[in-house]
Amino acid sequence: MTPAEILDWSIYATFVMVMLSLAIAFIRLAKGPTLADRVVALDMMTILIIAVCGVVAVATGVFAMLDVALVLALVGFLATVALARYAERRDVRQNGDDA
Amino acid sequence: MTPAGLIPVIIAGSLFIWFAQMIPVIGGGDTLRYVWEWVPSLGVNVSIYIDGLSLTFALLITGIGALVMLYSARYLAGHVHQARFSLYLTSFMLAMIGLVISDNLLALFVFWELTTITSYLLIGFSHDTVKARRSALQALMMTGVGGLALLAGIILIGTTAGTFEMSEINAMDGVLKDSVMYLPIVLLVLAGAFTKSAQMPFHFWLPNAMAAPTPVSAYLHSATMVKAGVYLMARTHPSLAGTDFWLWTLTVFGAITMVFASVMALRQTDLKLALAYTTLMALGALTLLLGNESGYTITAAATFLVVHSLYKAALFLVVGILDAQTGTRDANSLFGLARALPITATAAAIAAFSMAGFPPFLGFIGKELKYAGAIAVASEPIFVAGAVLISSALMVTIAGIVSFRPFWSKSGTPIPNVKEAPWPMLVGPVVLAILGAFFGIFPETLATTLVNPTVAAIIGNAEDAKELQLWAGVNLPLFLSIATFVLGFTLYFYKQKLREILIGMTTRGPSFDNGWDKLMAGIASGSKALTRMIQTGVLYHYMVVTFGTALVVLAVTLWFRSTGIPAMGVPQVELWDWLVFVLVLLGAILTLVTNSRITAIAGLGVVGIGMAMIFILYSAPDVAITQLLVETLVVVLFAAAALKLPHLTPEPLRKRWLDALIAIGLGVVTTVILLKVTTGPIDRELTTFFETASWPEAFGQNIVNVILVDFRALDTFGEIAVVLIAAISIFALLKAKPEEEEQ
Amino acid sequence: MNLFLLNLLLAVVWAGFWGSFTLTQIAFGFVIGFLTLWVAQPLFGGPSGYYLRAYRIVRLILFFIYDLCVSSIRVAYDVLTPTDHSNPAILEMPLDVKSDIEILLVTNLISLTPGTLSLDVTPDRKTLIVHAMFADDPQEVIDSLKSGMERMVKEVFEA
Amino acid sequence: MTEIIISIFLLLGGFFALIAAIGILRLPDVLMRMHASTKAGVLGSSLILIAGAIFLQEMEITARVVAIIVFLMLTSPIGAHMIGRASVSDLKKTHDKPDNSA
Amino acid sequence: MSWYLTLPLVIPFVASIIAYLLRSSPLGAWVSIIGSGLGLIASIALMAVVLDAGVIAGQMGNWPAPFGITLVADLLSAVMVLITAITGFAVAIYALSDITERQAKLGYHALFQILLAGVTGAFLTGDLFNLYVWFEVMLIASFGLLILNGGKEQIDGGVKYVALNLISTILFLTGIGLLYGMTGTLNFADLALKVEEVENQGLLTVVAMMFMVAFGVKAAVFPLFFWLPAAYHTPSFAVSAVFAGLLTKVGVYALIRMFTMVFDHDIGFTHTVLLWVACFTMVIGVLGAAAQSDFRKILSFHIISQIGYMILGLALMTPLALVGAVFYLVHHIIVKANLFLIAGIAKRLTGGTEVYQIGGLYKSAPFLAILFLIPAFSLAGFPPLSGFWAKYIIVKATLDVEMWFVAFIALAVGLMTIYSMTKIWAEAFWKPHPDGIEPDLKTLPNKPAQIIPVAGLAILTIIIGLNPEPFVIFAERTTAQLLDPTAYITTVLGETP
Amino acid sequence: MEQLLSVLIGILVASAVYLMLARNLLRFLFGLILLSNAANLTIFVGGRLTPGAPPLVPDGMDAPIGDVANALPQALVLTAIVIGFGLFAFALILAFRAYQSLGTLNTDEMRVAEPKEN
Amino acid sequence: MNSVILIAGARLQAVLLLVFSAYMLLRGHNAPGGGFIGGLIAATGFVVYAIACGTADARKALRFDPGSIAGAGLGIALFAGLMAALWGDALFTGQWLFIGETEDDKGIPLSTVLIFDIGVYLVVLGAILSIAFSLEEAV
Ligand code: NA
Ligand code: NA
Repeated sequence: MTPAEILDWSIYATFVMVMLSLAIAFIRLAKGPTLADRVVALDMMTILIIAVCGVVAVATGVFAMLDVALVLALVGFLATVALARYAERRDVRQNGDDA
Repeated sequence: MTPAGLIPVIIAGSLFIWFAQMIPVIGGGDTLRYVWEWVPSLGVNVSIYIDGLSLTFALLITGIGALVMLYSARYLAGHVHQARFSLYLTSFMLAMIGLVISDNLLALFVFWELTTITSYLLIGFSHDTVKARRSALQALMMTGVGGLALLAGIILIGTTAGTFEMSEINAMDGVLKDSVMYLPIVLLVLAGAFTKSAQMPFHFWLPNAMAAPTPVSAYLHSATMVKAGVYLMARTHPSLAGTDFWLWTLTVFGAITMVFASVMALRQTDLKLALAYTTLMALGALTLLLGNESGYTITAAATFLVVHSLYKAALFLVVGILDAQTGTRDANSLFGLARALPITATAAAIAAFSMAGFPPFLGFIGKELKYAGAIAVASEPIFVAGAVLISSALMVTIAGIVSFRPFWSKSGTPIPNVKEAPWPMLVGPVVLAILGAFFGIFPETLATTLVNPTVAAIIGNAEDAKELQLWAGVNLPLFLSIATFVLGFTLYFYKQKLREILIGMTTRGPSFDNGWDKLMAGIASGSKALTRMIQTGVLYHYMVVTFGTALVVLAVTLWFRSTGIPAMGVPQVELWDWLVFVLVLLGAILTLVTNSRITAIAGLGVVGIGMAMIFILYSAPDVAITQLLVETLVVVLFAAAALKLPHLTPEPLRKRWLDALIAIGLGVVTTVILLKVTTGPIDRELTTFFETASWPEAFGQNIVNVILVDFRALDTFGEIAVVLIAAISIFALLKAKPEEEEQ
Repeated sequence: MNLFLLNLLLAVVWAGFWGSFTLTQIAFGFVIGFLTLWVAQPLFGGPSGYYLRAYRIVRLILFFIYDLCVSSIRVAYDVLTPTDHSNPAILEMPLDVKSDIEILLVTNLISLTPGTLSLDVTPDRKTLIVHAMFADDPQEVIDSLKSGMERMVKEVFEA
Repeated sequence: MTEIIISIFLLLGGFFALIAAIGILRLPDVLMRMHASTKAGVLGSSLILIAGAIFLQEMEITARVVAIIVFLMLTSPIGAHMIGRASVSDLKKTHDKPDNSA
Repeated sequence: MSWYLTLPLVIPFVASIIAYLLRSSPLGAWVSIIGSGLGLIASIALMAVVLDAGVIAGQMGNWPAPFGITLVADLLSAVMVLITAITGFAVAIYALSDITERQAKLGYHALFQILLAGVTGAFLTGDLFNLYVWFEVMLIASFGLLILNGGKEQIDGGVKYVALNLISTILFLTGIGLLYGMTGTLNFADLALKVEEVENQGLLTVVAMMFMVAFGVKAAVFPLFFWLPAAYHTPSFAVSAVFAGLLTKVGVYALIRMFTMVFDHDIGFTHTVLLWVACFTMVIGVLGAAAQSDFRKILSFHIISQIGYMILGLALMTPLALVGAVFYLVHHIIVKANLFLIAGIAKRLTGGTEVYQIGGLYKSAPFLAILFLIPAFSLAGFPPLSGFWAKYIIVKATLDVEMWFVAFIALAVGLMTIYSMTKIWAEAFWKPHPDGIEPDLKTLPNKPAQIIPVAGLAILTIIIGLNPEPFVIFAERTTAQLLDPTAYITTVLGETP
Repeated sequence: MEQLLSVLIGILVASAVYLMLARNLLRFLFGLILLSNAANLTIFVGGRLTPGAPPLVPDGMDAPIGDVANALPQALVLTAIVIGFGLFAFALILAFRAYQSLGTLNTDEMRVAEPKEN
Repeated sequence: MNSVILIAGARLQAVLLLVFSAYMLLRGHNAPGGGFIGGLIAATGFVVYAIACGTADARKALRFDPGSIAGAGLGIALFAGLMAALWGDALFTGQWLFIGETEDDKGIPLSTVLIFDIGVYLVVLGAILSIAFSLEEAV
């Protein structure tokens, strides 16, 4: 194998691994069981998308994809925070009088 | 007398004089025509056409109008709404004049409808009572039905003849009669005429219209408006009459109406109602006569038209006086008032003689002519003459009931302290009654001035007009006249018994008036039921129908208009395409099946991530970034709002096969359409322009951004407006709470 | 911080020499400038905390990267082997650092390094709640955290 | 030669990403799972991004990659902390109660 | 030339921004009135230019069509813009009396002006996607206006309104995606040419039907009208007046535009569907109205019914029928907006809109009675008011193509319209108020603000009714342009299409 | 890929419609998001797909080299996403207020504007 | 949210996001980014801050009412479009000024298009914050 072929193969393999990870994370997302589990899974998926951007950048040489990754790195956690906060507040509320 | 009362009198009087000075010209056989263009592109003109027919009507309208208005000026003096009354009555009169002098059928229709509206307002004048409101609506709807039919008829006439000018159409020999549209035209025109002129079975609104003040009854619902239908039949006579269809339709409807109305008149104890039915009878008679083309019948029609207007208006006004002076119109409570009301009684007697057809009054001549006309009816003279005989005999009876009994009968005690009406109310009946007597003695005056020109207008030839004469010699009409009186007097003496029999019969049989109520109730409940079925108030139903419509429409169109399976080459699908596909699919399924809000939101997040990946893979970084940012914000908003929202209840065990069917159907349809669309080529002209112009002309390397802020900046501007308004609206939504919610 | 600004200025001047204000040139200029300043130390009044701090930052980064790798391998091992070696526990670690930025750094670094995960800081900012994967001896875990990450962060921010 | 280095970084990154994913699937509770996602997940993504930086070999790209990694390391633990707080309060009550099927 | 097209669009935007920034001050209402006044002037100027030139086009951003966005006004666009401005001006004045301080603070005037801008934009744009954008501007502004009172009724009506309109919006968007996928262009004029090159004409019909459904919801045709009666009776009267006058007409306009200019390849199918739709819309709408007893609900269902007439004009696709549709559009906007405004006055005087529970307006408020009778009888198609000519032309067009049954329906629906209008009249005006109230116009707060717009619109009805000739000629010219869009296309794309 | 995405869009539409018909406003909102995504994707696919070549003009060039992705649908989708966000946000808050005000998210029970008649 | 870690992180994050948003806005014409994306990112920054420190603090940090920012943004965007009138061009015709233009370098571009994009940025920022803040306050 030439180095270029190795690279092609690696890109492919990495992509498959990352996508597989996404699928596995999705299983956790679907299974739960707690809200926190789902949030962790979603957070994980966000990070994995950043990885996808990296792979695509290597595969295509288009570095515009890194801009996507940058944005995601900055704001991805906002969803996590919002959902986590929801989980926390929801517990407070559930102890309250209205469900 | 207030200005509100006097001004209409002056208007009507002036117009009468203006029309009267045309008598020599028109009587001489000329016609007048003035044309002003109104809506030339639709062929609508304001064209005035005055011939004998128009002039006769115009004189009746303005002459009787002036007298009735004088009468009402006193009758309604002091009424809070006298001004409105005068306004409506004057408007009506002007509309009615417009109707009879318009040559353009569409202009005629405009005035036709205006008389309907003013009549509606006048019947409902005593709007505080349910009865007045109901009667007004009934009249409006019944004449409205006819009006719409007439409109269709007029349109067909216009299309067939190429013009709406009736004088031109009448001059075109047989243009309507020979066309394939003849039958629909006649049907539609007669629908208009019969409803307006209250022919059986469209008659029932007219007695109810008596809810209007008596001057209105005298004027609109006896002398003028109801004769608009007659006018229409006379006006279109040259173009439409002369066929068996015309003959038989008019004869049968007219005869039935005539007999039915005169019998019903006998049944009434309310004098006004009795008169109303006699009006119906007269309208039937006029219709019957207009079915023919012979000189006798048309002369009879023209004469009877005038006769009836004179005596009937007089009698209505008399009843109004009785009502005003005694407080009742009940035939059973009015006796022997001749001493207290000498002038009224005299006028009533003269008018009644005319109505009953005694010589030497005009009514006699009218009746003789009717018989002559009836005998002249070519095919079934006996049937027609019989009908005329029965109804004329009943007129004798009714005349006795209305004018003899209240004044001269000694079978009961007169109501005390009754005073003669003031002079403005007396002028009308007196003048009208005297005119009836005058024309009876000098029939030639009437013949030359009005009747002959009218006949000429209707059958095109004044030579065919028959002479009006009190003594036409011993002939069949004379014998029939004598038979009429004998029968009439007999019936008068058995009136009470007859009335009881009639009441017994009519209460058992079906009543048109009750039918009306049932119809109205049916419309109300039917439309309610239908609306409740369609506009259920349940969003689910609305959405099922909306989505279902989209599905059916698209599927049917696909099936009938774009058959065939899209020609797909070997799809070029990479592994990551499948992975993205599966990811989005899983996200969608998760959202679909979960009962947990957050899981659903997470599922949507996965779909969003998958979408972003599609955009990343297929070279849309800007879109991918936007998608991710928006997705994040959606999650944030959802997470915040969900705190105050209830849990998702697990899907109830309700069978949702219909929803599933619609959903899957729409999915399949969308896929098929999209597959078909993408197999075709795409025109990249626009994109090529953007690619080549982006940097050299718009100084930007990011073509998407250049499109957004330069090539299609207006879109973007609208879009940020949407975002801003969304913010304003949401702010309002959150802050605008009514007091009850703010606690 | 004055030296830092001076260093930046040198980087810009460097880029100006080359006539190209690209990121590469500025970064290169910054390194050259740092070296120049370090060499020319005496000119600016003897040794300065600037260089020490730079050294400590680099040390912290290296230490952190090493730790991240180790911890990830540890996780990998844990995940891939069927047996469960862990003995998780929630621990309370007293905090010495005060400022926001220091607390943030400490908690983040602790989260990214082996076996520990910052869960919360008490509202009085004095205690850090840590989830430890292998807490056979809780005190040992806390001590190692304090002497490792926290100390290094503190040193970076010392004057 | 660069190709080989890039490949190594890529494959390592992919490996750690996979580890993180398996971790959040296999580890017994939510706190343990977070260990996997914060550490291995961040490392995996970072390695792949570094591969991208080496591949594209531009200062601008490298700077961006560094920025992404720093941001990731800044935000990821904060997210973990938030989830941790929530789950601790969750754990204090009932373990493994379905989140809101109540 | 392009600024004639731009100003009617820009002015309401400027007014909206200023009104929004001044939302806490009482000046907002006056900004709205002045803005609407200026907008009216601009619209009149546009109309004057278009009357002279036939079609004018402006390339936004100076990018030539079909690459940039073209604003274009043919006679149809110009008259719709003008009538929008007239209605907007009337309602802006009316708002002085109808809009509370709180509603103003929440941004009523800004929302209202943006609504006008959206409607105007929809009429002026020559670009399909841009039409979508203006639809959205209009839609979201209408959302805001609808719920501005925040009561239970508004929220409930709002839910249904929003849900169904969003479905339409997404259908529209999907349709754009598909049509773009087939033709590669978005400019109406360019589309008109490019659709002829599409190989799969059958598929084009399918996409056309997608647009028909999407616009059908907007136009509130059968069986897609549910959102309208669910919501139109809930907001402030000024709001429901402008909704009633304008919103559905944008849907009708879009149908006319697309189904004369772009989708005229399969008239036998598409326009037959429209014909059925028209008949059912007329009938169901009028029966729905017969079932109602609330002033505004009756009027709401009548909107549907009257939309049926307009669709009928489009479905027949003959010159005269289109003249009728255009005439109907203009007439109906004026009349329906007016009736809703009157409903507001009636409510203020009698305390309700449920006609069986109010009354007495005829006796003590005769001026209002006249003001009601004019638009009501115009709506019912009585001559010599504008509605008569509209109805006449449509019926004549139907009879001309010998569709007897359709003509019968059109006439029968006219009769039922009379029925509903007289129901309002008999109950709210003639009948004495059940609670003995004697409503008096003198007690009306801020009376001129309510009477002037109502009277103004009534006068318009009468003017059109008494002097329909110029309007008919105008509609004929408009129709000629619709049936032969050559002038439109060459003006937009330049001399060599 | 166009074919695969066409199928995917169909699936999204089907899921969305099913959710929107669920008589629950929250599920309606979920469906709405899915349906918006489907519509956006339709535009994107309608403009055809080009992998690995964003519509950017490289430095020093006047136009992109070779075939790049179709920029116009991207701009349209971007606009549609933002508009969709505005509409969705309104719908979400409306649902929120509907629950506050009417006490239910079940659309069958929302009968204030059009009350049941007996 | 009484989390010390989040508050500390959020401040930093908010600043980073704001700077980043300005960067995305300014380079948008030539690389992925632009007014929308910039505005969305900036809004995210303030939302993070609001979640951590509460909306009252976030409003204070923003200084202006978000609704008014959005309104002004729409005004600026419209103004940018209307400026074309000064040159007699149609609405939204871009007007460019290149500072320091040379033969092969266009220099620093100033344009109405950029002003337009700034308007877009402000509208997106203001509108999203208005929505997020008022929702936060309502819950
Ligand atoms: Na994390
Ligand atoms: Na065409």
